[in-house]
This record gives sequence, C-alpha cells and structure tokens, in this order.
Amino acid sequence: MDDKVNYLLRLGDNALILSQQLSQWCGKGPALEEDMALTNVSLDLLGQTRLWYEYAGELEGAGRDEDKIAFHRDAHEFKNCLLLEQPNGNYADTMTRQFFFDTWHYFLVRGLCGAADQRIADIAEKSLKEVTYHLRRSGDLIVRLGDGSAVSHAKTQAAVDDLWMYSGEVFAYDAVDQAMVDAGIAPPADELRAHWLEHVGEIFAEATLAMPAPDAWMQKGGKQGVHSEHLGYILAEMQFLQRAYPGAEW
Amino acid sequence: MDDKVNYLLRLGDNALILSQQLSQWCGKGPALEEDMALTNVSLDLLGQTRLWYEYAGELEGAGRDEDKIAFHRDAHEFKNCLLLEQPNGNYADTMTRQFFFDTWHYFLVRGLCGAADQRIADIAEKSLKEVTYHLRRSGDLIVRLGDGSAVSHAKTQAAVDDLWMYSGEVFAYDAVDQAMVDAGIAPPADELRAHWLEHVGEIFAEATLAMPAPDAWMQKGGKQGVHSEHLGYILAEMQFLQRAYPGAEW
Amino acid sequence: GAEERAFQARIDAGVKIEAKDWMPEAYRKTLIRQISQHAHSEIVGQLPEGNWVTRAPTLKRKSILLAKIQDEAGHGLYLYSAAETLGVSRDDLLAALHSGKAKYSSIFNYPTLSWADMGAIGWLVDGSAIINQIPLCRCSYGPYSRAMIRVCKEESFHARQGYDIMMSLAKGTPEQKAMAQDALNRWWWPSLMMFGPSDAESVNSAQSAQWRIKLFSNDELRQRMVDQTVPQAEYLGLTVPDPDLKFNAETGHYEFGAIDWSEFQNVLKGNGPCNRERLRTRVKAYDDGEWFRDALVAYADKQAARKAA
Amino acid sequence: GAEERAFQARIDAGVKIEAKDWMPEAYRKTLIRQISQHAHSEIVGQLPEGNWVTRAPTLKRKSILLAKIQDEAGHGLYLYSAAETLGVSRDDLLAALHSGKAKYSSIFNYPTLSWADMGAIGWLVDGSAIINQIPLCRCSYGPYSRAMIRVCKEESFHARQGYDIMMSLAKGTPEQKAMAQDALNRWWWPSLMMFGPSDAESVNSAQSAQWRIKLFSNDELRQRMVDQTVPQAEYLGLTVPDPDLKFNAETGHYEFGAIDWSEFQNVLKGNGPCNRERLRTRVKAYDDGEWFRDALVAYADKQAARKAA
Repeated sequence: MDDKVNYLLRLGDNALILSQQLSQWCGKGPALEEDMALTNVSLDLLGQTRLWYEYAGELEGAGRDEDKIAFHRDAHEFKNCLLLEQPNGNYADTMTRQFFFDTWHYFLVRGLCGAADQRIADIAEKSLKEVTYHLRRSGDLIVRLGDGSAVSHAKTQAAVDDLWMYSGEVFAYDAVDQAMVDAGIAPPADELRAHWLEHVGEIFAEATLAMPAPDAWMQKGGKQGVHSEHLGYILAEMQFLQRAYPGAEW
Repeated sequence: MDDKVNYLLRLGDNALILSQQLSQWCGKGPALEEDMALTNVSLDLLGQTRLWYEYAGELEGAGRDEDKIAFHRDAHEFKNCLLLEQPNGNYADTMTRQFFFDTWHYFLVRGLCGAADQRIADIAEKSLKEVTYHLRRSGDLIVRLGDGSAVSHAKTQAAVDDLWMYSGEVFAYDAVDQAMVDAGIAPPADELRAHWLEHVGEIFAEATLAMPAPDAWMQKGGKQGVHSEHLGYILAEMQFLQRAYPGAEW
Repeated sequence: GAEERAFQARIDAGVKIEAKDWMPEAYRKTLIRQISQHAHSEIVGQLPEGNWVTRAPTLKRKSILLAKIQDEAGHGLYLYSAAETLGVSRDDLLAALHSGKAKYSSIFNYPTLSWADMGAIGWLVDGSAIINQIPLCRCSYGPYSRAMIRVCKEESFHARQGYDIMMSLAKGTPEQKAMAQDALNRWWWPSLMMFGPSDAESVNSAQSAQWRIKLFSNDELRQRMVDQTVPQAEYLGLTVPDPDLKFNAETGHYEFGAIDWSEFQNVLKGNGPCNRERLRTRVKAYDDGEWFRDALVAYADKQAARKAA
Repeated sequence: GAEERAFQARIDAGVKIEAKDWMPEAYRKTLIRQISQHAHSEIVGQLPEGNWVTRAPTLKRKSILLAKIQDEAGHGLYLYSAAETLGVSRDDLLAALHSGKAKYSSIFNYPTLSWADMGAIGWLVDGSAIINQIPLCRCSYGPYSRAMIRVCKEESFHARQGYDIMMSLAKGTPEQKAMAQDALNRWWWPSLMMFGPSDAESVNSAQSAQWRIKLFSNDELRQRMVDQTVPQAEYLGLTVPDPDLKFNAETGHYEFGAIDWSEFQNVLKGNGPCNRERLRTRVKAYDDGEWFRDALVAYADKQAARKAA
C-alpha cells in the first residue's frame, strides 16, 4: 500500500474509532451539556474521517469510497492507535483518553496545515478550528476534574495511570510516518512529542495530577494493524448492517 | 413458513441464544466449579440447537444447514423468547433466567418425548437427561442463593422481580404452537404452565423467595420475531465472521 | 379575581405572558407539567435512536443521526430552561422523572429493532410531534412559545431525514423494503396514540384551551397527521397497517380504524416493552454522573475561594 | 540429614512421593510454586480463548472451543487440588495470583486478534505445553504426576483441534490463509519462549532435576517443539517467521534464530499487551463472585444448624 494512502487511513481510522466510541455516550452522559458537547466532538471527528477516507480512496484509485473503507475492513486492516480503541470506562477515562488524543491531534493538525500536499493542508486547515476547540475543552475538563473533588481527582489520576501506556504510540514513527516527514507532509515525531509533553505537563500541573514517567513502556501496534482485543467487538457492531446486507444502498 | 419448521426454529433459537449468553461467562464465573458447570449447560444447549436446526433445515428443504440458520438470519427472523436475550447481569440474574427457562424446558422436553413426530421424540429423549440435570442444578442454586445470605437473597429476589415479566411468553401459544399441539407434538400450554407454577412455587418456598403474581403482565413477541433491543447486539457479535467472510469454510 | 380576569384578557388579546408576569397557580402548574414532560421526552427520546447510532449503515447516515440526537439534547435544554422560568429547577424536574412521578412520551417505550426504525421515528414520531408542537409556537407563555419555534424548525429537518431513510429502504432490496414495512407496522398505531386519548376523555382540555396552551383538540391533530402521512406511505409503496383506512372524498379526510386504547393505557401504566429500561438507563446515567457534576461544583467553589483570597 | 538422604534415595529409585510422606521444605515450596503457576495458567488461559467463543464461526467450532475452555477450568481444578495436597489452600493461591505475587504463563499476555489465533493457540501453545508436561507425568510427586496424566491426555486433543483449525484456514480463501499466517507470525516466538530462558540462565534447574520435578532442560524441550512444529507448518503451507531457520541434516534437528529475550523479560515485567487486562478480569470475576461464594457458605451453615437442631 502506498505510504500516503496508508497515512491517510491512519488519520481517518483514529478519528472514526474515537468518534464511534464517543457516540456510545449518546443520551448517557453525566449532564445534558456534556451529552451535547461530546456528541459534537464525535460529529467533528466523523466529518474529518470522511475527508481523510475520501482522499485516501481517490489516491488509491481502487474504487473504495468512505463506506467501503469504514465498513468492509476487518480489524487487522484498521490502522488506528491502540489508545482510541480502549473502552469508554467512566467519564474520567473517556476524558483522559480524549485529552491525550486531542493534544497530539492539535499539534499534528496544526503541522499538517503546512503540508507539501495541498489537499492534506486543506483538510487540516478545515479541521483546525474543531481540533482547537476539542483541545481547549478536554484540557479544561481535566483541570476541573483533577482539581475538583477528592473523588474526581482519584478517578482522573487512575485514568491517567491506566491510559499512559497508550499515549506514546502516536510518536513511534515507522517507515510510513517517516516517509510522510520526508515528503514534507507530517511534522517530525520529536517536535510533536515535545509539544505534547509540555502541554500535558502544564495541564496536569494545573489539575494537580501526577504525570507518569515520559519514558515508561509504551504499547504499540495499532498503526500496523496489530490491535488490542477491543477493536474486533467495536467493528462487529459498527459494521453489522453493511456486512449482513451486502450490496444494499442505505 | 411451515408450522413445524417454525416450531423447530423456536426450539433451536431458544437454546442457541441462551447458550451464547452463558458462554460469555467463560473464565469469569464466581467460582471455578461454576465456570465448569455453566459451560457444561452452554454446551448441552448448543448440542440441542444443532439437532433442532438440522431437522428444521431438512424439513424445510431449502438447503439451509445449521450454520446457515444460526449465522445468516437477522434479528426479526430469530424466534427465541425474550427471556433468553435478556442480559447476563449478575450471577443471580443469570441463574434466575436459567431457572425460569429450565423449568419450562424440562416439562416441555418431557412432553416432547411422546411427540407424534418420531424425530422430535428422539431429540427430546436424547436431551431429557441434560435438561433434567439443568433443572436440578438451577433449582438447587436458587434455593441456596435465596436462603443463603441477606445479600444473595436480595439479589435473587430482585432478579426474580425483574425477569418475571419475561417468564410467561413460553405459555402464550400462537397459531404455530397450537398447530403443534393439534398435531400431537407439543404439550398444551396450561398443562406446562401448571407444572411450571407448581415447581417454581415449591423452589421459591424453599428459597424463601416471594413469588410475583402469576397473572402479572407478561412481555411477548420474541417467538414472532419482535424482540428487545438486546438481540441485535448479540447477533452482530455472534455472526461477525460468517458475515465478514461470505462463502468461507471454517 | 380581578388579576385572573386581567390575565385572561391579556391572553385573549394575544399578548404573551412572561416569566415575571402574574399568573394563576394552576396555569403555572399546568405549564410546568406540560413543558417538563416535553423536555423529558426529548431526553428519553435520545435512547431509542442512540441504540442505532453505533450501527448506522453509512458514515453519512451516522453523521445525520448523531446530529439529530444532539439536537434532541438541545431541545431538552431549551425546554428545561423554559420550565425554569416558572420557578422550578432542572434537578427537581429530573428527580420527578427518575422517581417515575413525571411522564415522558409513551412512544419511547417501544424498542428500535432495525435501522428502518430510525426512518419511521423521524417520519412518524417526529412528524406527529411537529403537528402537536407547531400550534404551541403561538401559545400564550412567551418562553415556551419561543422554545417551540426553535424546536419545530429543527424537528422538521428530522422528519424529512426520517422520510429520506424510508425512501432509500423502500427503493432498496426486498429485505430493505420488508424492513421499512415492518417498521411502519410497529410504529403506526403508537404514533397515532401520541396525540393522546380522544378529547371526550380528556379532563384538562377546556381550561388549557382557554389559556391558549392547547390550541387544537387531540382528535383534530391526529386527523391532521393521518391526512398528511397516508399519501406519503402510498408514495413509498408501503401499506398502512389499518384495514379500515379509507379516504372520504366528501370530507377530504382519511377515515381510520379504532385505536386500541387498552395498549396505550397499558404502556402508560409501565408495561410497555421498554419502560423499565429507558428509565433505568437515565437514572444510571444520572447517578453515574453525580461525582462528575459534584467535581465541577467543587472546582468552581475552589476557584471562587481563590479569587476571594 | 538422614531424612533428606532417604527422600532422595526414594526419588532415585523411582518411588513416587505422596502427600503424607516427609519431604524437604524446599521441595514442597518449589512444587507449590510450580503447580500453582501451572494452575493459574490454565485459569488465565481461558480468557484469550473466551474472547472468541461468542464469535466462533460455526456451531461445531463453537462447541469444540467451549469444551476446550471447560477442560482448562477442569485442569485448573485438578492442579489446585494437587497443590492443596501440599498444605496450601486454593484461596491462598488465588490471593497470590491476584496480588501479582504468583505468576502464570506469559504467553497469555498476548491478545487473540483473529479466529486463526484459536488455531495457533491449540497448535503452538498447547503443543508446547504438552512437550513441557509429558515428562511431568513421570515426575516424583504422585498427585502432580497423576494430574499431569489427565491433563496431557486432554491437551493432546486440544493441540489436534487447533491444528485442524489451521488446516481449514490454510486450505481456505486467501483471506483465511493470510489470517493463519498472521497468527503463526504472532504466536511463533512467544511459543518458543514458553519453555523459559536457556538453562545456562536458569537458577533452580539442577536441584529440580535432582528431585525429578524437572526432567529435561528448557533448551532440549524447545528443540523438540521446533523439530515437531516446523514440518507441520510446511505441511500447512505456512512460513515460520524465522529467516535463520534451517534443517541440519547431520544433527537431524532444525536450527533456529536467536530469541529476543528482552521481549520475554518485558512481558514478564508486566509490559505485555494484556498483562493488566488479564489480571484485572480475573480479579473482577473473583471479587464479583464473593457474595455468591459467601451465600453458599451461609446456606451450608444454615443447613448444618438445622440438622443439629
């Protein structure tokens, strides 16, 4: 598979799987305002997914449209990072996952705005406002939960400690990522990681949360299609109708 | 659809859906002995499913084998009673669902041993030992949980009160069931219901559990393919591989 | 008294009542009940649709459904706010919902069993809701009427999107067409019941009509829904599950069969397929969210203390 | 002392040690550690397979897999019982597992990602387990050796069933064949690591060998596994993921590449993909089941009291 197509699918898969997970909260959030905000983030990510998939499909030239890409690949063909497929857990888990992702996503998308590929730069430009809002929102919530009650602090710290090992995969560049750096598309890993650590560190300080060791062991594999056991269940549910009624138009 | 085929599918679907639910407990039961026993029940029911489906497929004569029947029907084509698709919940919920089912199942299978259709009588005969063991086991556990600790009593009573409204569908005979009675195959509903109420009453008395009103409102629809929202998820998971890899042999 | 007469005169003159205005206690109570019931329906109504959002068959349909569910949360917000202008808190209203004291629309006690139900709910349930709600845009209580104007605008999108789903299915494969017909079969009668019992049976109607918080009778609105929907069903090539349905050329209306009100009463009593689950899901969401809401308060308190220090 | 010498003499003479016999404290401790680790592995080993039981692709495969998982629970039972003969309770052993003090086989810290993993686990993991365990059927401690005889008989079924799954996939569609190859790629090296580090590294081996609770070296057993498995892979038309693998016609053995022991150590340290989840799942099952186990005890107490009265 072409490196650029692969990279675009990674971007789309991250957004789709997180959007799918967030949509499970529909009608079940801890407050009406959260329901709305989370659905909003889910919708934004879904919109971004469609843009990345559309471009990937065009570049690939094999006639795959967004739905073919979303609904007709099995787990090993998905390229999202492991972080995104981790279960929703409680709201602190969901928001911590979101904050880790949003921080990386913001700096990435900001970097992609200057990509040597105009289409990618355009999509990034279009997403930047959304992604900026996501980052502000999740950072703000982490601060309020971390520095809120004793209960919320404990839950958020537990979520941070739990999810930390999934936070590093985005910076573990393989040949595909590196090819994108070399092509003037993706920002380099260390640059993103430095920004990420700085921002997470600042927010955690304000949130009175302890930051785990940056050099802790990090899980990886998702980008290369080696996932956790969660993804299969997510896909079985998400893809049911397309699989059960092949060839139907909806 | 032929009444007898329909009836056989109902029998098979009840057994399959319950077996599928029980198998979710694999490795997660409250004690090793329970893990083994529950897996055993799940296996028995799966074996019975296969016998009913095999006969249904033959009678139908449309070339559907057990896997075609299990993995290539959507929810509205499944004919299991609503009780069986209710979530596992805690172990008291699981055992109460099991006890309600086992009691009906035992008296039904005992009745089917004398069916005017020899193949049905043979399958029933073959299943009777298993079904008798299931009934003894779940009744015994209901007694021990009901008359165990205050906590187990409360949990079991809550399960009974919750699931009661799903206990009556098996006795709500429609034209298909009635045709099987008329054909000398199925035992009549009142006879089964009288046995069921008597046995459940006895076990509940021993278990010090309060029996809800026998004439309480009962949910129905499963036999006719009108299910609860749970079944779709059960099937999406169960059928994934057959749906995602059409035509493959496993 | 004189106040009541002046109040009624303002209403008769078409002047809106605002939150700060004097109003009879019964008017206030009736409105709180009506608005909060409507708000609860929006919130509970997210659940049957949320049930299919993770399984939507295309990314576009998923996106539309997500946006719809988000709108419903928004409607809930406007409506709770409108109710709050009458001097009741959202928490009190939610407590009444969770204890079973307050009602929400019975239609949401039916399960969503296939993707076609996302179409049928938009087309029939939102369609009926709009017919119910459009007159309320002109109701006497200002905050309520303004909330309804916003709600109705969005609901009409939802109804059209629902019809669009039905259209795709009706033009689709035989399985899809059967799915659409099955959904119509299951949702038709409950949708007619959404307008409530025949006015002959309804106790509070006369007073509410006088106050202009009920502008048409249940039967009038129901007839409007049938007249609007039957030709749409025909256009889809689907059959309305009512053997007695026929067009009366003289009146220009469709005549329809007798509604099984015992089913309505039974669902209202708590015996619908999903009453227990819907309420349980909401209560669980609220209870699970308590620590979160508490944390936001704790943080705000700390911030306030820091500023004061 | 004299007792120790007599004890060793019995072992050397091939006489089984039984529970009531005198034994050195170190022998008892080593056995408890070894048997309980094996029991824990059976219990934790249910989880990666349980992950596919609800998604098995045919009713027959589902039935075989269910039976296999049930066997594993059974093996856990025999082995806990064997350990109990050494004067330790199942609850204590489980407490050690749940606190992370006791180990289970690291192989179960890898995820099962496709149906082919059910084949690969049977073929490679159970295959390796059997090679490890067959000698233990002749080990010096009677209860352990008898448990191992039962276990090995069932395990050999499991290995054959796993190979049968691989065969179906290898003969199947291109996607299925790719699934089988991918599973082999992921499970090959972890299966080789199951035998433990090279004996040069292993501290307790000499004493265990003298006591006849370790009858072959890790490297000997690993070689046996490779020799047995490579031709099977070839027969399946699959490629063993080791570029250095080659048959040495002189020795009659396959030579294989260097094992990445840093990965092994890392997984052992808790950094495998599933360490945390596996333990968490087991702890949750145990904790969630507490009220149930307590209830059985409460009921038994009541019954005893009733009988006494």
